[in-house]
Amino acid sequence: MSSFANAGAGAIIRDIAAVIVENRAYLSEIDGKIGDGDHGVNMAKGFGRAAERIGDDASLGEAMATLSDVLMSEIGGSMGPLYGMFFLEMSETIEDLGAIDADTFAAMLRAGLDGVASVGSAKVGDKTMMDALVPAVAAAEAGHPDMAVLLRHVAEAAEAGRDSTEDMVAKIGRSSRLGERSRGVLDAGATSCAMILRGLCDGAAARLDA
Amino acid sequence: MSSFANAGAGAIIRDIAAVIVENRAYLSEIDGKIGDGDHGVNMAKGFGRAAERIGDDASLGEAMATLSDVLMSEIGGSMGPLYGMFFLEMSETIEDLGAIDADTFAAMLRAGLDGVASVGSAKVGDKTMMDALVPAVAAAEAGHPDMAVLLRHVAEAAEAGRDSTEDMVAKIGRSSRLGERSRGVLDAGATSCAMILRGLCDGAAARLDA
Amino acid sequence: MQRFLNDPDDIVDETVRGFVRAHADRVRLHPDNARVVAALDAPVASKVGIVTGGGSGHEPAFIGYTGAGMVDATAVGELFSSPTAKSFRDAIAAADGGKGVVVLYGNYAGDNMNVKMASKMAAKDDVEVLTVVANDDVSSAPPEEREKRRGVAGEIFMWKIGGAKAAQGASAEEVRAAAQGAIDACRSVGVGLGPCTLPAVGHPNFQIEPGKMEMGIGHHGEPGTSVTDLGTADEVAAEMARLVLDDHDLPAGTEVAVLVSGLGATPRNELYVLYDRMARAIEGRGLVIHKSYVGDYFTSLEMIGATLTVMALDDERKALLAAPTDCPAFGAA
Amino acid sequence: MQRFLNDPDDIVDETVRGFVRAHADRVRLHPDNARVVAALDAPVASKVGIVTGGGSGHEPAFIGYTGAGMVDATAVGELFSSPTAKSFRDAIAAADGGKGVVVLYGNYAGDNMNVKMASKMAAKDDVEVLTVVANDDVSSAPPEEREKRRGVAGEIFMWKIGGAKAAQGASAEEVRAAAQGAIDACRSVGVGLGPCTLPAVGHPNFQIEPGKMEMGIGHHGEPGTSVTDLGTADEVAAEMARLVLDDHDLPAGTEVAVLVSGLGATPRNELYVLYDRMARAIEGRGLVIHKSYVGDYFTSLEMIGATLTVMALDDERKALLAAPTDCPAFGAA
Ligand SMILES: Nc1ncnc2c1ncn2[C@@H]1O[C@H](COP(=O)(O)OP(=O)(O)O)[C@@H](O)[C@H]1O
Ligand SMILES: Nc1ncnc2c1ncn2[C@@H]1O[C@H](COP(=O)(O)OP(=O)(O)O)[C@@H](O)[C@H]1O
Ligand SMILES: [Mg+2]
Ligand SMILES: [Mg+2]
Ligand SMILES: [Mg+2]
Ligand SMILES: [Mg+2]
Repeated sequence: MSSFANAGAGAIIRDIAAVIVENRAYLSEIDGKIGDGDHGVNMAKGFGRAAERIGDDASLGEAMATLSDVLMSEIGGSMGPLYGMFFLEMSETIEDLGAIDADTFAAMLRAGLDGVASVGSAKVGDKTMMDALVPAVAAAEAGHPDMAVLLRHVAEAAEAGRDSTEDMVAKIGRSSRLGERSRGVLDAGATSCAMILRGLCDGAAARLDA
Repeated sequence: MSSFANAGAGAIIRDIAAVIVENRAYLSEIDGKIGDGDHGVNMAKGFGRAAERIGDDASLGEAMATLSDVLMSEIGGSMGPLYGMFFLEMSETIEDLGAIDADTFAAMLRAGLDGVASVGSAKVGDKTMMDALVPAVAAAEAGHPDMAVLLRHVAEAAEAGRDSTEDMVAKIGRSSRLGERSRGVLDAGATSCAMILRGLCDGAAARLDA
Repeated sequence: MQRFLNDPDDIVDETVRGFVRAHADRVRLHPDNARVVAALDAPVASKVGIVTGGGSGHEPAFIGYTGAGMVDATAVGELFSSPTAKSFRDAIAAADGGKGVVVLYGNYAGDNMNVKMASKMAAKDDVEVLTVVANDDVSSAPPEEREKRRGVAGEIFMWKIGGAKAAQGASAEEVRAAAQGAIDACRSVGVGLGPCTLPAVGHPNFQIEPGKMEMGIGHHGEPGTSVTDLGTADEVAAEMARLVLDDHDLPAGTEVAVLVSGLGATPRNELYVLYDRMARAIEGRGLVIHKSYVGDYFTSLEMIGATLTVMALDDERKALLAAPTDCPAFGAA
Repeated sequence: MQRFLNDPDDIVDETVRGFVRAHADRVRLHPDNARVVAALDAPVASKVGIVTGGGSGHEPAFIGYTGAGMVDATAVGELFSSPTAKSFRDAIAAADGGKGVVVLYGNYAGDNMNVKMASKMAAKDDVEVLTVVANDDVSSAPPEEREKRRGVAGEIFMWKIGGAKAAQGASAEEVRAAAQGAIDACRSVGVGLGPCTLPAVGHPNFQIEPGKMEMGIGHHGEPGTSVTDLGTADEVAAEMARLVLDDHDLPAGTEVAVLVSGLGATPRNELYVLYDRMARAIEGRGLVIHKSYVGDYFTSLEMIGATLTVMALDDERKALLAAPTDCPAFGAA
């Protein structure tokens, strides 16, 4: 069964951070349409800061722990707890592992999802990051003999989930009381979540040992 | 010596008020360039209100008293005292007269000028209403055998005085500390003053008995 | 952007620094957390601690209400973004005089999560934490879903009542109940005429066309219930009063406190013009205005607009409202 | 115009009406003059009466400072336009407790003329009237022509000091001297980033290009001393402090009171950002900040901008500043 080494894979988080920072304006813009327009600002601040503190030889688990810590203790907002718990639970799942295979990857994502669910209580269809995360976890748990294919499935499921939010009416968070007016726009959190999962999957795929 | 009847000439003040109200935006605009942009607003409010209270058969003296009262007790600002005193002193000069001849007209304007000077202390060249008023009074006092011509001289002197403010540097009031930056714009008070004197002279001329 | 800014990322830290410097006679910065402001005398031994917190950009809320007789410690978030759980926890610790702490905050997803996490942390520190979540904004959900409503300027009354109750020596549960009663007695509505700009974003968060207004707008520009032609001040005021009073449905003769707050860029005289009409509408329903507050009490950066809050009073709330306070935004100058 | 307006001609009357309605626990309208607001307890027998007045559009100035320990009666003018002599006279009569009245007002042509005329009228009514003319704005004339300078937010300190002195039972001359001393000890400067609009005019009074600022701007948009690129908040704050302190030239060790006021549309948090830098500049000159005020204390409709006022203190002024006050804009809420 193929896998990738935990050690040194912290760079994946730095790459994800770069994508988030690049998309700062875009994420704020989406949030501005039906929320308060700060999603990109806060995400970029948190991920950007964390990236600076992730050393070249950090493991993925360590990098996730660093990111979680910055999000929870310096960023706050909704993303502090939600992504904070997401990365905290993931990092705890893999912290002692040398390599991450498909099963561990799925277990890691599942733990992350449970972490998010433990602070937020959004469900699929509420037009939140859950709409990207839940199908991604399902894809990971569905499994595939080829881990590279599996990783592609996970990222694609997240992106399809993100796209599905466009036609949703928000049921939770700031935009929930907009009713029909919240339809027609992507959800900001689902968009950032799909970026994160795409980065995680691409980064893992590039590091697969077989 | 020709003259015009005091009785019924209150309509002149109503006509002046109409001109001021018509020029509300223009006067504010000039004031806005080097002052605080309210000259037309306050003038139109005061003159407009006074016009409503001037009856068809009011004498010029009565109408001036009414206008003065509105300006002083309801309008305030700089114009309340300045034009308030102007019209108060003029009305007191003519209140007991049946007709107003060239000498009385000159005496009336002189009293008005003294009234303004008693509250403000501007001099010719300071870029204020004085630049229109002082030459107008001088023209009136210079006299002319034909009162119609005299009246034209007075109005023209006021307008020439008004125009002279364009190239002046303000020495008093809000705009005085602009220095050179106050040059190149007409003074708002001189502009309204020339309108008033033009209205007074044209109104008197139209009523001359001979 | 015609704004006074250094690096937009530093605005919150600079705001807090300037605030504690300006009001050093009443507040101080937490020694280990630059996002927590505490009353000078906090924690007061044997007094229930009052904590609040929320995103920045609403100044004088939230920090301005820190001070004697009101809030003991306030957690400060990024612009329009909840403080961290850690800051709430540090604020709770700073407010704890050994008699428990009541956290009085507004109903936003981030604040709910962070306060919840902070409460768990505080429980480990052996501090008893009770919470009250403000949900006074009538436009943000129908009456039967009051738990979904946002907290807005009614929070000020909640802090005042809760803070005064704590100052009287009440128990944590009594303080919680008084603050809960206060917010339950509050209804608010906001109207927006112009947007605001997060400096780091650099352009307005949302648009309001010239000549239009957005009724029911949120404190962060959350879309309102309707966008209509901007009416006269009297029409807007009457509609705001109607929305609040219809939802409130108070019996005639009820005494009320009224708070009209500008959202940041509304000239103060216009707030009085609105108030004049609102007061007539309130009295027109047979209510009795006991006390009014008009000013910039809870803003949204430079948004143009205003909010109206009406709190029903009883004898206890009247007494607590009148109790002495000394915080920078409220009370002795 | 995104403003709360009925008929623009009525805005002042509506403002005053809303104001006295909202603060009926502290102020009342003059029975015969809807442009005079008096403290509830005015005239206080055997206390020197304090009167002020000025154009509207600066709320909470001037009316907001009417109340116990501060101003007894305030004359209200049209927007940006002096009150009438009659209103000043009525305010003087309303404030007169038999011990004389001191009129504390700002140095503007209209106010000078109207106060002068009102003083003459009051003399006929046998009321002793003394006056102090505020001229704290350093940008409006060089130091050697201080008598030409405008009065701006330093007036608030003048009212506070004069009002507290009167409340102590001082004579009219003593009150005048204390108020004169206060304004002599004040220096102010303003900066504008965006214009304001008189509703009856309907378009901005003046323009400030995006990316520019006008240093030394007046409270009615009177042009400043320079139009330059808008700097960072730190740069603007440092320059404002420099202008005030260079003009003030106080010996190191002097204690000062500092007031930073928004001009109407500046987010409150930015005032604290400015304050933070100004305070460092003030302390950098060896001065000691005794007390600070940050907020919208003296505005210019919805102008974007801020003013800085520094008042030098001595023991008497410190005590008078700390004396109790209860007016809507200052003191107990
Ligand atoms: N309870 C929740 N569970 C999961 N995601 C949520 C929840 N509440 C909000 N979100 C996500 O948060 C996003 C907004 O994040 P952000 O703008 O950073 O925070 P805020 O709404 O506090 O300004 C939404 O787009 C949504 O995806
Ligand atoms: N002392 C004075 N004597 C004569 N005219 C004056 C004096 N001060 C100001 N003015 C006139 O007042 C005009 C401005 O009037 P207005 O805008 O109505 O008042 P304010 O300056 O109070 O806003 C100026 O244009 C000038 O002509
Ligand atoms: Mg957001
Ligand atoms: Mg003017
Ligand atoms: Mg937010
Ligand atoms: Mg004016």
